[in-house]
Amino acid sequence: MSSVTLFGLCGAALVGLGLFGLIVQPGVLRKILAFNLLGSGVLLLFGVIARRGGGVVAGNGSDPVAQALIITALVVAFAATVLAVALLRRLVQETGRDSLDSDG
Amino acid sequence: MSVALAADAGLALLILGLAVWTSIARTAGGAVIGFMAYGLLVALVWVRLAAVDVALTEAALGSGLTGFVLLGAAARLPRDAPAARPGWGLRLAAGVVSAAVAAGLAAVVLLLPVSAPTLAPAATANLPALGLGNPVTGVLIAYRAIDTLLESVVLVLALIGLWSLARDGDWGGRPGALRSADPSPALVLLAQVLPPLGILVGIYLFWTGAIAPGGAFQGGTVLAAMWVLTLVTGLTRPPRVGGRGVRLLLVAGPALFLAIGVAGFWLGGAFLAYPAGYAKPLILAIEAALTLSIAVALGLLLAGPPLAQSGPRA
Amino acid sequence: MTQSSLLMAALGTPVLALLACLWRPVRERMLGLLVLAPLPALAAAVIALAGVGEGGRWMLDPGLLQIGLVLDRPGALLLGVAALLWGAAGAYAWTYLRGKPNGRRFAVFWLLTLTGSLGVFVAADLLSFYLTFALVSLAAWGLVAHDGTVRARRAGVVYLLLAVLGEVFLLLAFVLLAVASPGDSLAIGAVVAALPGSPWCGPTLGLLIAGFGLKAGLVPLHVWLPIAHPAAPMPASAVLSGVIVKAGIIGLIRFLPWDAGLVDWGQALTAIGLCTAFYAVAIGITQANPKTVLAYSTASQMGLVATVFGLGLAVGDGAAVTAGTFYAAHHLLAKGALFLAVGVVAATDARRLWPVLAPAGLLALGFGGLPLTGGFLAKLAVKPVLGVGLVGWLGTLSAIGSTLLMVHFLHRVAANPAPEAVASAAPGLVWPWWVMCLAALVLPWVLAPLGRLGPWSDTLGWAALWGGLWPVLIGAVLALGLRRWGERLPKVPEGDLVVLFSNAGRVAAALGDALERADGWLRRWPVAGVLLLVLALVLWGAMLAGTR
Amino acid sequence: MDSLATLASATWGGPLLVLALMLPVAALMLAFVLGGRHAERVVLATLPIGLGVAVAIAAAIIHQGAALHYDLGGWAPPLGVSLHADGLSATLLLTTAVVLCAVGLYARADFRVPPGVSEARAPLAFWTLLLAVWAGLNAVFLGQDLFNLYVALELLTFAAVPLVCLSGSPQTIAAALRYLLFALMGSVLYLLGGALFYGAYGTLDIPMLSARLASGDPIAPAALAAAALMTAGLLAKTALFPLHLWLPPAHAGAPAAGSAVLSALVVKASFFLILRLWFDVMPASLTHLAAQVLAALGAAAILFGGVLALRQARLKMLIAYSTLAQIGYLFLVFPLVANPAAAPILDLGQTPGAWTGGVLQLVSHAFAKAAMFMAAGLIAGALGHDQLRGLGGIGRVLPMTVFAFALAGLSLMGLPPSGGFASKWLLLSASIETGQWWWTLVMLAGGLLTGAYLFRVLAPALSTRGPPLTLVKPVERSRELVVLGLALCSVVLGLVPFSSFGLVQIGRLGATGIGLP
Repeated sequence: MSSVTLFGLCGAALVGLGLFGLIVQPGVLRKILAFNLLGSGVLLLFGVIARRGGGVVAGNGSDPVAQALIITALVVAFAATVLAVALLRRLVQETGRDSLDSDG
Repeated sequence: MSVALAADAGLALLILGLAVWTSIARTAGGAVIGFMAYGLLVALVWVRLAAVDVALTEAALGSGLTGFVLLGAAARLPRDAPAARPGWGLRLAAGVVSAAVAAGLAAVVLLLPVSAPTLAPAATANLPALGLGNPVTGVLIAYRAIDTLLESVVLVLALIGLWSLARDGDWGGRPGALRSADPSPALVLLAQVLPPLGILVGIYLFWTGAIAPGGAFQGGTVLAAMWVLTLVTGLTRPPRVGGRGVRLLLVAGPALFLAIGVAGFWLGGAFLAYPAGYAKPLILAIEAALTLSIAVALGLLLAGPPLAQSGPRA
Repeated sequence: MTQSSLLMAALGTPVLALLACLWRPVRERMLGLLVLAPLPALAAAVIALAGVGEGGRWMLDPGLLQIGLVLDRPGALLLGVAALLWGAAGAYAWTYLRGKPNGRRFAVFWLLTLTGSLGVFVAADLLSFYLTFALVSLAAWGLVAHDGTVRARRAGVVYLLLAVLGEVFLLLAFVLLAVASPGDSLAIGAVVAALPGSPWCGPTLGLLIAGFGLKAGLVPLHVWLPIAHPAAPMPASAVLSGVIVKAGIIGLIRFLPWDAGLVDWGQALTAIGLCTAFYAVAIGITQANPKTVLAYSTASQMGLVATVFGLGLAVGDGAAVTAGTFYAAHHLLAKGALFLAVGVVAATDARRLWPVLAPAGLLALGFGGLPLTGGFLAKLAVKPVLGVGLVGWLGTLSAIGSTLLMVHFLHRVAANPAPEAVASAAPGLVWPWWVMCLAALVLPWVLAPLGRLGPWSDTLGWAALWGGLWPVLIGAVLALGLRRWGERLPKVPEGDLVVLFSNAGRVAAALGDALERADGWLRRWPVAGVLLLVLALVLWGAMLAGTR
Repeated sequence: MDSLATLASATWGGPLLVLALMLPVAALMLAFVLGGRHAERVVLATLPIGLGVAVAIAAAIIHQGAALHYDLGGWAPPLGVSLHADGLSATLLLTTAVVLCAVGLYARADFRVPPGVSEARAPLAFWTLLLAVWAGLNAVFLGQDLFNLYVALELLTFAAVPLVCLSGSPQTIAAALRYLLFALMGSVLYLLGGALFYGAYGTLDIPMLSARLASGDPIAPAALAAAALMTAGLLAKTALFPLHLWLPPAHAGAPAAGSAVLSALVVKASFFLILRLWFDVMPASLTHLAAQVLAALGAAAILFGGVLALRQARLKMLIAYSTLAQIGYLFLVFPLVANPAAAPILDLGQTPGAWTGGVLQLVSHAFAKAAMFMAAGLIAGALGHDQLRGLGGIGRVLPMTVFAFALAGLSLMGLPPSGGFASKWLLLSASIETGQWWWTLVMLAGGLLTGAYLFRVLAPALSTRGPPLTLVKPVERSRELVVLGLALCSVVLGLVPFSSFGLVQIGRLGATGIGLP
């Protein structure tokens, strides 16, 4: 097994962990954290794909197209996190609670 | 097993461990700290995957700024008992389906085609015509310029969304989330010393982006971090949201990008095309404007919605 | 003016009147103008029936889909008498509703219903027919529920529920027809011609009979008639019972494949028709409200028409259509007139009833086949189709039943005069009633050639007259018995079978509660999250399974 | 000067696509910078231009009988990103422009900067977000690259979420947060799918991907995973039952103009991508089972949404659940288009009526639902509430609004003559033709439920009993006219003969390749 595959499996595990957290964590902040774990798992998978593609030609490179897409996705994820956190802070301000379902 | 592979395996395990810690930490603050450490390790993985551009972005944006935002939120969560977790049946079901998805993905990773398809050669081959040395920048600013253009608009939009969460009476005020009542002297010192250095680093990252890892996003993020540092310590004040100047700064990047893109209709033969020979200076101009706009947008995103002058609330 | 443009005007006039209602001054006066709206249709029908030319034809796209309007003999006959009743009832409505609240709303619903009602008789293609049928069905809700009382609103709900159910049957039937038809043409004739060869012939026929039977009041889908007719204002009842049920009849005429000789379906329709004819009489004689009695009578009469159609369908005999149409046309006139009479009686004091009751009695006994009335001719027209076998005897039996029911009606209507000591109906109520009464008595004689009746010598021969008279006499004797012992009959609520569904509401509410709880559960975050992943895995598996 | 591009291609009329994409983006920046009262002016000046561009695109497509295409920056895929507009895209661009024009005119009264201040929060946010929604929608309808579409979807989400909580009440904040988080979960799954596609085939361009999928034998496991994950993610954003947790509170909580945009247009964007994915990217992989699963969920949505709509106490909640039900009809398209029995029709070079029916449902629902939400907004504004219990006699006070609501309802129910009827007729015919009669029962039952919940609104609205209503605020006639116009649009669609809907079939990538593998 190569390092690249290893990180790919790591990415898959992070996706699973992130999904699980996003579903079962009751607090919104924990959900946002889980979303970020999930996102980084997905991007890691993308990175593995980029590394495999880059390795084919340059020997020790990474596919620049995929890298550019990952950077763009990172920025999107950041914007999403900021928006979610802002909504959460407003929700806490207004209602004093930090969860979506009253029953979890 | 080679040493490198063993080290990578250790890195992967550490990352997974931190991810689990982030999920189960008892306090929200602890979880966020765990997440920031996790982000730095992921940046390390990006270096191992030969994606330095991504590593820079991950460290600055994915770990740094995201962690900062989450810490701010964690400090304001209600202290009383958190909401009930879902019942064990649901947790079990969630665990099973999440594990199934992860297992499926793992299988897919193992079954990826042996000869990986790639666009790397094509991306590299066209770089000289653009006068660029960094293919990632080439993708971001030329081949897939539309993504970057829309991306920079997304940041502006996220800011509008954030500002729209203000209270009606607070409109026209200054963003207030960063104002801290009495910053520690150490932090103030840091805020006085670090920014000049940070600004240099930011500009360098943007400038070197043309030929080496770096670029508008990375440079902008560092600049934003410096600005935020001075905002937290009260050395500078955030601008009023109603001001036209700050809005011009925010849209300068995308607007210039769009303008040059439109000019491309006549000068380059297509929308977002660069005329031969003038590609490099135009790209640098766009990158400069984008760096500035991204820095302002990220800084303001961290600074939160506007508050009225009467004083901070909550 | 060509016939085609007259045909356009027939439908265009009520539509224009509706549009004019957007303008306030017109809206205020529209109730008084209702009488005029069906006149172009009447003219178009008269010209077509007079045999000048081939009837009208107006096509939106003659080439491809064949969408448009067409006026043929059965359509013209029903269109003409329908337009007459709409006109008379419109005039009646002006007096009846003047000064009462919500007259404008009534006028709007009236015009909508009128447009649809006239349209079904001339629609040439599936889409136009469905459109006009839906219009007459749904807009009539506004007439049924007009009074706004608890009873009227309940009647409105029951009416609408069944009307929409009928629409659903028909929509499915029409889609089946269109799909089974080889060409692009949606002309009714073309798609019906392809019906016997359709792979879905059975379901299509079943849905057609259910949908149109519901509108025509065939058992067991007749329940809306005795609920809706009494609840509506008097002129609306007249058109409901007179014209609107005929939308079902014209539907059967247009959509059943008459040449195919579908024995099973013919027999089924005959059986349904006979059941309706007798069942409605049996329930009708237990009713006290004269309008309810009339509603049951309508169901019974339409049952007989369905019987005639069924017999024709079984043997592939188009003559049944002619006979049935003629019968239905007479019923339209006479039943409309009788509903108007109920209103006139209700406004007249007890001592001056006879000038109303006597002609009403003639019309009523006409349904039993009283010689020399229009009904006598109608019975004669269907007699050859019914034949002399079992069905023929059952037909005679139904004439006896009709007489019994109608005498009961006369008894009930006479028991409900105006409460005041001295009262007389306004002229605006009386003259439309007289017009309709005369039309019901005279027009069948004028139109008799369309009913393919034999030579006048046969029609007016002693045998024919006696054949018409004796069932009426027996019915009258039975009616005396009913009057004497009627108290002992069980009291059946209006709409009889509807009581079976009286707790449907509770069941539906319980179901709704359960679904609402399910919704609450599904909308919990963890549940939805798990379902999202389950869905991803299911799709993944479905594709894996497909590619293996 | 020479262009760097050598391989680039663009059809005549291609620059129109750039214009359609960039007009709202430029307007967004302009409105944001000018701010204050200018934001509204910028929007109202831009919308008619955008409508004109959409008309021009549709005209160009009809004129050429082929799809429009533009390689951005002169870089041809797979390295570059291109824009593409087939008949379906053009139809949706046009629908979007019409609905947004109406929403813009309607919203003026609700989002006016109050006198005395130079700028206020809600107006600036609304007008800029409206432009952002427009930009996102156009980017989705024109996108040809799966990652570009991801950015477009996120643009749309970030524009739609703040619209939900513009009023700032705690309920709407919670609704917006729920919407955002669930949509993000969907986006991430979509992104994951994109990454896997790239890993398997090295391109994100839809036609290239489609060609490589068709030639590559067998299909890569990653591609199957990608399609499943992307579809699931998009379903979450479309709020197909049972993933509708966010829709009712979000659509009911937004201001009326926002609800109209969200319900009429925003959920359609992700549905459009599901169509693209299944019919353009991998038509051969839409197995019978997968199509039936999607349609079964659609059927469940129709019935479940209908019953729940029937039980709501508030008008806007009723309309929101109605959206849930109407989305279900869209998913019946999958088994009806991709069915073995339909294959012979396709061989003749025609697309089955189900395709046209599905698109017609999408468009007529967009008009009707926007009209309904805006009518509900007028009613709520006039009465100060939108409880169904208190609507008795509203028909006398606001006859035109109630009439518009009823017209829109006519189309939703599928009564003739309306776009809804034409679409249901086509879908019913297709389900009979393909031998899948069970979907007809669902559609008809759905029509009954629609009729029932509309009756619950209209019957009391037309009644005259009870105390006379007092209006807290007068209703401008011009706004009523806007709503009526939109409702008429959904009705008029049904008067256009079926043969005129050829536009929606022009340039479909998979038009000849649909069938079972």
